[in-house]
Amino acid sequence: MKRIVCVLSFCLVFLTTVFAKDADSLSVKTDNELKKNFALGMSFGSKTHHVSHLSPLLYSGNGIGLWAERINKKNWRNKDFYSLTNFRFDRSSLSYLTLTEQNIMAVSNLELDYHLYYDWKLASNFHLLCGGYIGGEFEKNEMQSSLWIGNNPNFYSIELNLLGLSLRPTLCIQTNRRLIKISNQFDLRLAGFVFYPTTNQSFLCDDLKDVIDFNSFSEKFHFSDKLTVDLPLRKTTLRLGMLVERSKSMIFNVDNRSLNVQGIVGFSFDYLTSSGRLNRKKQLKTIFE
Amino acid sequence: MKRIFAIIFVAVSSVFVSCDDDLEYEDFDIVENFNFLWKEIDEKYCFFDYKKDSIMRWNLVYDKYLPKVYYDCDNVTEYFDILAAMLGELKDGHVNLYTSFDVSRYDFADNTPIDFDYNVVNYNDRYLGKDTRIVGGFKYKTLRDGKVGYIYYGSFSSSFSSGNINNILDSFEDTEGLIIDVRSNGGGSIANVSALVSHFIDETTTIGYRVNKTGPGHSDFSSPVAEKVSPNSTGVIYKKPVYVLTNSRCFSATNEFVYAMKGLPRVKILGGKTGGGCGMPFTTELPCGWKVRFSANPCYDKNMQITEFGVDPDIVLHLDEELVYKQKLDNIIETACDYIEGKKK
Amino acid sequence: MYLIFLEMRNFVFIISFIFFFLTTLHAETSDSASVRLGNRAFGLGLGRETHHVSYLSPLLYSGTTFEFWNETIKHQKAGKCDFYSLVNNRVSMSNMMPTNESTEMSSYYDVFEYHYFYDWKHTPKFHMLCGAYAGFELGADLLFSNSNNPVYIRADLSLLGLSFRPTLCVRTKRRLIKISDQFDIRLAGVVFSPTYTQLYYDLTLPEYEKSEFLDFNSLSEKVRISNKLMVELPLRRTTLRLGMLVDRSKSMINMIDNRTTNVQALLGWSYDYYNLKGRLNRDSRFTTVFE
Amino acid sequence: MKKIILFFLVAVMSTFVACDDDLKYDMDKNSDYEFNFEFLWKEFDKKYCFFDYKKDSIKDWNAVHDEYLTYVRNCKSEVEFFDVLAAMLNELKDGHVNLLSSFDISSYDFEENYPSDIDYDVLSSDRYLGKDYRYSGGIKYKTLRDGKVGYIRYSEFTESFTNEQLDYILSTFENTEGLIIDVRNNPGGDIGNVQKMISHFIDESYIPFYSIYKIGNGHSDFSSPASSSVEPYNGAIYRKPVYVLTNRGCYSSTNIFAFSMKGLPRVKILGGKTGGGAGAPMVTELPNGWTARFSGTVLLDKNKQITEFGVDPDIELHLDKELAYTQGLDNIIETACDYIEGVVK
Repeated sequence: MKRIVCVLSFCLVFLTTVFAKDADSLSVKTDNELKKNFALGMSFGSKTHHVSHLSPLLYSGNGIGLWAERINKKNWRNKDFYSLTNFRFDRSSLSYLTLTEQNIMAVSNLELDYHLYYDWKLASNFHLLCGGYIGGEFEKNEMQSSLWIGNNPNFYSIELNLLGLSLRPTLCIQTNRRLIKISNQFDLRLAGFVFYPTTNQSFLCDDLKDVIDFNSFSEKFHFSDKLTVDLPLRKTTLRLGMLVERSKSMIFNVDNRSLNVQGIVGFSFDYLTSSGRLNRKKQLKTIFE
Repeated sequence: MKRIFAIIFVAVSSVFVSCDDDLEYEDFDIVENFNFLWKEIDEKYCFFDYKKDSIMRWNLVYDKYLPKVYYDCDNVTEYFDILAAMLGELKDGHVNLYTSFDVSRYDFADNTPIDFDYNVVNYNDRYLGKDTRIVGGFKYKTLRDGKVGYIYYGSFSSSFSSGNINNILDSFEDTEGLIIDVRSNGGGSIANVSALVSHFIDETTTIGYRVNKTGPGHSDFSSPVAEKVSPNSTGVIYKKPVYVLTNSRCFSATNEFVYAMKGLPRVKILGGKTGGGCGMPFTTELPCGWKVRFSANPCYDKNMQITEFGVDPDIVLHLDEELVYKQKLDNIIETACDYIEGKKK
Repeated sequence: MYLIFLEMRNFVFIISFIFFFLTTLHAETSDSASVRLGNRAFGLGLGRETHHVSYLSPLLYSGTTFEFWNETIKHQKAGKCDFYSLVNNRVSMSNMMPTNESTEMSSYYDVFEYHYFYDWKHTPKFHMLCGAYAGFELGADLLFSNSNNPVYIRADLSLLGLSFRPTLCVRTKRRLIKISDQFDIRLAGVVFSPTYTQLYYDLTLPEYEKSEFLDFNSLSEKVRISNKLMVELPLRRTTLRLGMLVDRSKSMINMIDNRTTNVQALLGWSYDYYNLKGRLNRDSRFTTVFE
Repeated sequence: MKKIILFFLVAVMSTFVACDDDLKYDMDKNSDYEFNFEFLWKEFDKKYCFFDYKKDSIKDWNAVHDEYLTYVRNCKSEVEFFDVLAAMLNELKDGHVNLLSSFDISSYDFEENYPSDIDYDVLSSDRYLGKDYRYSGGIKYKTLRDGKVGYIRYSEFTESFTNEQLDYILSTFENTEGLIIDVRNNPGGDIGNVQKMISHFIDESYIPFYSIYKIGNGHSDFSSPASSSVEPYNGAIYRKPVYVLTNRGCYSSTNIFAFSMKGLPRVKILGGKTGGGAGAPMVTELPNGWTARFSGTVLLDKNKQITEFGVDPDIELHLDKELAYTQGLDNIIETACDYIEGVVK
């Protein structure tokens, strides 16, 4: 299972870079507008987590993560649209008590979302992006301790959000020497599929019908709010921010709650790519030319 | 001229690609596998010097078993039995030949007294019985109404935390002495040995020396490195007398535990001579896919002696079979309790 | 014991994330002075690997290998002559078996190399890049059927290596094809390896000389060459990069015979990029997102 | 106006942050005896799966609560509290129920006042296993009664073997008239090994057991039975009579193996009643850091009956201790051999 998680995370990182590359053949009129922004960084923070399948107690601890995000501006019938792809891999080790003998719960999760926004320009420097997102999440909870001799040391859950609401107000502040962009992305899951086992079920039986559940807002509540600031320094652009993620669900009699508060640090850059024969940027020469 | 450069590089790389032919073996040629096994053991087994006079010289073993391979070996199990017999000449419990249908083994405790009856110790309420406590592979209880602490540790592969041992030793606070019974403990992980010894020493002591082979010759060894254990900083140090009970089936890691404890100020070894086995095992393969495990790194005790054939106890004592069957009593545990209670000197 | 080696595998993956991060960092830090765009390529590799580690088994293992590779090249100008810096990062997983197919050895390793070339231009179309590289290889070979010695850790810091990269640009009427053949040879470095039958357990003993496990060696003890032939073919919208990699290493360090031959076909995409960030190199010709 | 929307969203976020208080217990309650007692009682009330099935053989769980609450109230020390909780859990009479702390593990002795029906010294004597048995994948095998009877000793279902290994073992019993599978005192292990072993003795696809699990907190909220069928091994199937030797020490997976083999055309169960244990164990936790293991999923036999209390053998037979001590004979193995050789009907 560990091997699949690792290979999966590779494909996802790989996909975001593939997205990062595809040329924007749509841009016709102004050739000097950089349409894409790519950001990559780490996140550190604390997490409280509860899975009643593993333990009736509330676990807390801190975790470390890697994230990558790509924003791509498109326009269609001369209205501005933005597509955003976000990948996050997070691993945290949690515990309940400071007693010597307590158990450690290792939680690792993997997220990939695709957001599509319509840009509602309220002012020249304030863009209120509102739209929807779809995405997938894979989570593995593992209890590590010598006192755990039963059939339920692991709890896997896979989640597919078919529809989610996403708002991203962005403010651009122009100081005399630099352009600072502040944005606050708010996502709310509306409906989707969830796969995880019922309360006492060890992974023994093999028919899937009672492990997949289509549910909506009422059964699984999941929202996340990411406040980020792009601060251009001398040579690089720093992206600092804070992420709060809250999810609470009661499916198949398994009470699953988690609260994730993380600080984000990374760097972002706007870029232009040219590949292939057709959209060769004339005025810029490539390597070895 | 420039293009030549590119072509040269491609040529150079292809030359290097296929020159591993000295590693190609005929998979299931019984003579080639026999030679291969003999050479691997000759180059890597570590006790040839030490066992010079107690086992047949390795070259003579080759001459003895080669004709057997040629003449009386017409199926796989017979071939396995010949190789197993050859490895048996080394008289080492750590030497095994693994196949899909059998594992060859040398009985290091052959025709020695067993000195241990699990049913008596485990089910008789005088010793462990029903209200014994279990944690981290230890079964522990107080005997002689509270005066003697008794721990039975069945295998060194069951791991424990220092918290477990602290709790056990705390529960033996007002005992006058402790018995650690490692009889018929076949060994396990070396890390558990130093973890256990650290609760019975007052200052950092050397429990043994580690040496490893540095070449194919029978006596190519590195200079010995001391294996030191320091007292358990966070845990309980047991200050009263300790008796370690041993028998001929204490092997490998248990053997190291016994020679590490022997000679400590408050510790006495009681029972039968241990089964030995002080070589750290190493595994390698044969072209036919069988695996062979053998001792590769010898471990010396604190006065640089090899204890491959066992450690002698301070007080030699054997189990009285008659007493066991008739009254379900273990005279070794009883003697240790008498020593602790001062009834015996 | 088994758990420790699973942790080892996680460690290798975390290292590969960090290397991937560094490659992107290299790609990102293009300075505005250079007129030319940087080039980034990434893709998959599939091929066969034959592998022999006498510490784990005296037999020759062979099997398939699968890898992600990631390469960025940047142009730097100093005075009249051109310099190129290249970062290459490979994460590879392979499963191998001996000819008797009785057991399976799985190996996971990362390679991270930084090359620095001087461009010795013969003709406008042919660039003979020659320079040096330094790199780091970390990984583990796992053979779980062995009792006390189921893992061989592959850690090799190559401090100096020669690197040549002849590149030919062929211009047809509609596209510009670039053919390059990168040849690297390792000259000197430090390898982490136990001796003959020494177990990694010895590392845990405080009295043990850690330097026993490190070995500074040169070409005589460890030969490592790799030759990567690559063709960059611009299609309609994307630029495809096809190639073949031959990687050969042979070493006898601390009495352990270690040989690897790796022949792989490479398939990937490459694109030229121009990054704009920070305050100073705000290229006024361009506006950014949300501006 | 725009800025308001921005800050409005930040405000919304903070309200959701702190509403897990029903799970938060203040720290000093964690080691409070009564609080932990109520917590453990409720967890078992929600998750333990045998309340309905054991209605008449164990006390009513609410009555247990009131009885033990008084004991907990006058507990002085942590060890005393542990013993009270252990006694409460033993009321469930389930070998899969344990309370694990840093100083002890509680367990219910399902073998109490049952004969042990096995003697390890006799079993390892030359008449039975002796020295020349073969060992592969955790299975010791040998032929008895000079080749007429095949004998397999499998001591733990945690030792995994491959189909090829078992296929090879059965091929060595080609010219035997019958087979003995000795699983006495086998405490259980991996259910996968049970299915693997059964596949070598069945002729067509066979559903050995059904599993039902709880879908709610009530005592009888169960899912419909789910089955997983076992396909016959696509190699040699052993067609001669098979005798499975059992005793009270056969528990958990061995109990499942016994009731799955019982009733197969060529199979007979011989020996003592098995120990039962037909629940797949799961683990939960207490606020003071201890963990508790309990049966979470119910495993029913092929005609959907519960076998928690043990499976009766086809031929009931107990070990003759006198014969074992004086002549070193195991009358259970001897009787099975006689059945196979046709000496006894």
